[in-house]
Amino acid sequence: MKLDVDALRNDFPILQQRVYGKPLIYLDNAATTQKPREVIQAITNFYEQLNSNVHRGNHYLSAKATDTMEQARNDIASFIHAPNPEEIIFTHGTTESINLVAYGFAKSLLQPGDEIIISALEHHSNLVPWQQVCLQKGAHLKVIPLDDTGQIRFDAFQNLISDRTRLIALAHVSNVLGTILPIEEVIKIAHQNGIPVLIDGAQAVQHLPVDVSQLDCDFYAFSGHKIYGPMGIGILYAKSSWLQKLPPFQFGGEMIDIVSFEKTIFSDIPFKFEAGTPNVEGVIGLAAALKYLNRIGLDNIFDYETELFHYALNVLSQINGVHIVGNAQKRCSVISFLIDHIHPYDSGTLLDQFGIAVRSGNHCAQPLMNVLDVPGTVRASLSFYNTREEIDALASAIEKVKNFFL
Amino acid sequence: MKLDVDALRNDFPILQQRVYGKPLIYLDNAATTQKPREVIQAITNFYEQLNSNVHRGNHYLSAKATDTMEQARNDIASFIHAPNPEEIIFTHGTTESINLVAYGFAKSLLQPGDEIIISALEHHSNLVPWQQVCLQKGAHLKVIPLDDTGQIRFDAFQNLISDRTRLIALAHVSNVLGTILPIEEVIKIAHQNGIPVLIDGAQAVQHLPVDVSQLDCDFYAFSGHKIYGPMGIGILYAKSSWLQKLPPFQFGGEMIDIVSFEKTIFSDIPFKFEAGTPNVEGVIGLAAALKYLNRIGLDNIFDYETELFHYALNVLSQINGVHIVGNAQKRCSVISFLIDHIHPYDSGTLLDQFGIAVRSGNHCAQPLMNVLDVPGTVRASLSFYNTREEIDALASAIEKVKNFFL
Amino acid sequence: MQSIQEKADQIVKELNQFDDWLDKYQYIIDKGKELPTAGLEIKIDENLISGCQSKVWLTSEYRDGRVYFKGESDALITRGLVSMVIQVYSGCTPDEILSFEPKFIEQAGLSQHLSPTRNNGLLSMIKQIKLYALAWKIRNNPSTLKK
Amino acid sequence: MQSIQEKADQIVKELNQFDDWLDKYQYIIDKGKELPTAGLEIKIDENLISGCQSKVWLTSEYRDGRVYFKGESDALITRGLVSMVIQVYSGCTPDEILSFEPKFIEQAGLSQHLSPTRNNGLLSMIKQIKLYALAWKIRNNPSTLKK
Ligand SMILES: Cc1ncc(COP(=O)(O)O)c(C=O)c1O
Ligand SMILES: Cc1ncc(COP(=O)(O)O)c(C=O)c1O
Repeated sequence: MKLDVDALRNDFPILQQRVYGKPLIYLDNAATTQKPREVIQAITNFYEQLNSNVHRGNHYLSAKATDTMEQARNDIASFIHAPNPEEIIFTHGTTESINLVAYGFAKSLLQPGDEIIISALEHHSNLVPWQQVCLQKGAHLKVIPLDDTGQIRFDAFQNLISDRTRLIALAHVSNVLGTILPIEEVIKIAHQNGIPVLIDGAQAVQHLPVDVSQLDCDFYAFSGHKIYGPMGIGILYAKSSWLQKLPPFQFGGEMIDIVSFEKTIFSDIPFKFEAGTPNVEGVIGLAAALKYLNRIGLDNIFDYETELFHYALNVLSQINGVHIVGNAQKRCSVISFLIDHIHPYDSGTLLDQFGIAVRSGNHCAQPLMNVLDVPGTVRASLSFYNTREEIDALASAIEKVKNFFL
Repeated sequence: MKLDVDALRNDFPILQQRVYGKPLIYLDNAATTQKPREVIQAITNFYEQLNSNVHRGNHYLSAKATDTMEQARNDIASFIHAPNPEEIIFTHGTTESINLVAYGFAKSLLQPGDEIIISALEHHSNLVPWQQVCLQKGAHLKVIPLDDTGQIRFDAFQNLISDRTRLIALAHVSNVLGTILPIEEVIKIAHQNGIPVLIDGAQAVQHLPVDVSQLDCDFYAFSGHKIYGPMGIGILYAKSSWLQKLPPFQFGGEMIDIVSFEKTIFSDIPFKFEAGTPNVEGVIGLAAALKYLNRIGLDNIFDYETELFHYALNVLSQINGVHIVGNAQKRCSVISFLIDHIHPYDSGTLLDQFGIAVRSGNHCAQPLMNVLDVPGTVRASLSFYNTREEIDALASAIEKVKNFFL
Repeated sequence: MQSIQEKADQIVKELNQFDDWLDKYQYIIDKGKELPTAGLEIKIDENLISGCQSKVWLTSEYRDGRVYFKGESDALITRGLVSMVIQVYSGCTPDEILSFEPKFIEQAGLSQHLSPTRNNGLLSMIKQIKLYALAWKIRNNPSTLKK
Repeated sequence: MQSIQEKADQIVKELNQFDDWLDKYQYIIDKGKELPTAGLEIKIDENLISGCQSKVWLTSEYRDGRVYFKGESDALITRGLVSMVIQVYSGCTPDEILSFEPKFIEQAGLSQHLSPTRNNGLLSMIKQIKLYALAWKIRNNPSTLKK
């Protein structure tokens, strides 16, 4: 283990908090991650020294804010190995990134009878946008079923492909089961059939090294707040050929080249997709988060988290009456479980009283709950700042919860 | 004058900055406003003590973050006198607020041949969304012309109304000319004809007391970053009857009640319009900004800014060769001007060298530039933290700029 | 018979005897266990209350000027809340229900700890109970609608 | 005749003689005044460069293996930049233009002070100049396309 986790925890002021007089054990990282001091400081610095609107100004602060934001775009591109910074679009979050693509497809690329493929484990944000554009355009949503482990069935996926398939939209990592989907293989097969692939990386970028060039995916979406950055900022990576092809999503300032009352000529990419004043603070905060992660080392994070994940799996599955939901061979960071005879809401509520923040519910994946035939799950989701001691504390709290309901 | 401006300036760390070794004179407030320490501190506090995803969690931090965010929704509603907090929708900014309404109208309320009325002085964000939905639906965009002073021609407006008019979308205050539009009268006439009205308040809420109940407007949009709050947060106020009627804009987490692979039942308002993780930080930062303004007193701000505005008008119009663009009777906060024989870009670039941040260009209102037949303007836009001394400094810098081009 | 206020005060008193949150929860869970099983027939979508993280079903009956409630939940803590709410409201007249301010939730210290805004089963339950009361009131005295 | 590098160095030298930014601007503005008026015929949309806050028009001619540029702008500072860019690039061969790295912009201290990313007239001008050079090169030697 190369990480000095005790030292790293000191970088996160909130981890020093106590809740109900007990030390906070934060295991809800899939919902949102905590922010290191450097990110908070980057925001403060921005507002104390640099704050200005970007792009349109020719004064000092505006030029400086613009340069800083565009440098951040470069840094974000590098982080996921995007070939060009202009392929990085700033959005509100994963949800908006996906809506942007879905609206673009609906406007100009989808015909009645066309098909879009998703999987049975998608988050609502990578499901409802496609469902709604399908409903609107008379297209069909096809769903890749799961095998018993919680992995997508590759044979079924291949059978779903048809000459009407216009797009495949898949999570990289499931926010409920932790399953890592075989997206490399999916992308290969998709491209052999001339079909573009969108990857919902909301649960992946913060845990796995992601290289969009090597993956060769057409779209990759993620949220700043889930990768230790601020809220209100998300990324859409898209191949520039796609960005050229897609119509703009929202309309307004910043994305316009020439406009009269009759018509508008839109700017080049990436600006064509960035209507209105961008969240400059969010962009800069996200770049600060990525810099922080790079300094720790993505490989170190991956190694540590992998070990902790297996430790947690092991500890939890040894507790009498605890059942882990999903056991795909390739998994990371997220563990869903159920305690015999105890509703996940009850477990979550009581674990909270022990200072343990886990999430209970359907995790914005209601259709998956139906597939799994559970009323919800309790979900513990890990970060590199979590420790074995915290996992042990979770385990002993689970024991106490069990006694409660005896 | 009731404001102790020197004291207030100390609340804004960035105003202590020097650029090119000269004290910063920030007169680009219409582009974005600077942030008081309390706003920056509210952001820091959020990330150090409260950060969590909202609504879906049943643990302590999540409950607390949710309560704080919903309290902020109440505060924002009070600030503009919205009857119900559920009529406050969190968006990315004014641009997204307007796009949300435009997409909703395009989806379900606009037919070929229908008409939308805007004015000739609109910002691209309140022009291009309507233009594009009109193009898409075969509807027509009607433009209220301006009189010589830069005010909309009310007679022409009344003539534009027809039984095909579906919406009127107008700025409250022009971001180029400072004109305060007679929106009370517009709304009255519109409602007599059964037509809803959207007000783009991006340049109004930070300067004028706004009471949406009294105005009786159907929609009111503004941006957090222009009212001393953070970037990446905007507000759409809409009457709840409209929010019930409009279809959701984006799709994803948070806005869903029940979802299967086949269909989705959306949440109640306001959540139906808030897909994805909201910018909790932005919401809380905005509420902190409004609290700060309330403490100073909106009336005090209004009085001070009005006086400073007239002082500035007076000083600038006395400079030989300087021409104020627009002279509507009702105006505030924004002054556009031109210097004889000097291109606005040249003026702006040199004023910057004197430490004065003004904006030059078309201010995202290209069609207005064509109407005015100017290549752009230089714009000085005021805040309550600006002073007469700063106006004097601007005036003497303008004299120096003039000498440069002799 | 106890008034609605007395019943609410009773709940507040019982919950406030505990200093420790775990005891409070134990009490709520015991309340949940006490609640008579309402039977499968009430667990239909029509009776489902939305806005709760666990499922809550609520039905009402009207007898001799009073409204009687039955409820169910798939989670035990929620079932305890259902039980308490029923204990307070069941057997009251529509007017009593409609005019009663549910301050007991706050007084019993339940609001902070059990109500992240949108998972707030409790408030949804009370809203539903008032809707039922209103419905019965109108049904038995349609003229109230016209007031 | 000066090489493209020498011409660029000349600009850098001249601009760097000024300590004071105001003098630098005075120099740029004088350059703008020096630029021969290109005439109305070049001010057409076809020659317009986008991405500048002020308008910039640029055209090129090809004579005896060399490219000659003419330019205009409605703003004087921008006109000065046009003038300098033309001074450096005009009269060079397409290959010289295409292979030349425009480091002089940074060396002359112009990049920080004149280039908020998107109003950056200078970079757009140089991009356009390279496009012209490439177009002439291809026109005169179509086989280069196939390399
Ligand atoms: C009148 C007006 N409307 C709309 C906008 C757009 O606001 P934002 O860029 O914050 O979305 C602005 C500011 O740029 C404005 O001045
Ligand atoms: C897999 C997945 N996709 C999409 C999202 C939506 O992200 P956001 O709410 O930041 O838009 C999430 C997180 O909630 C997620 O886990």
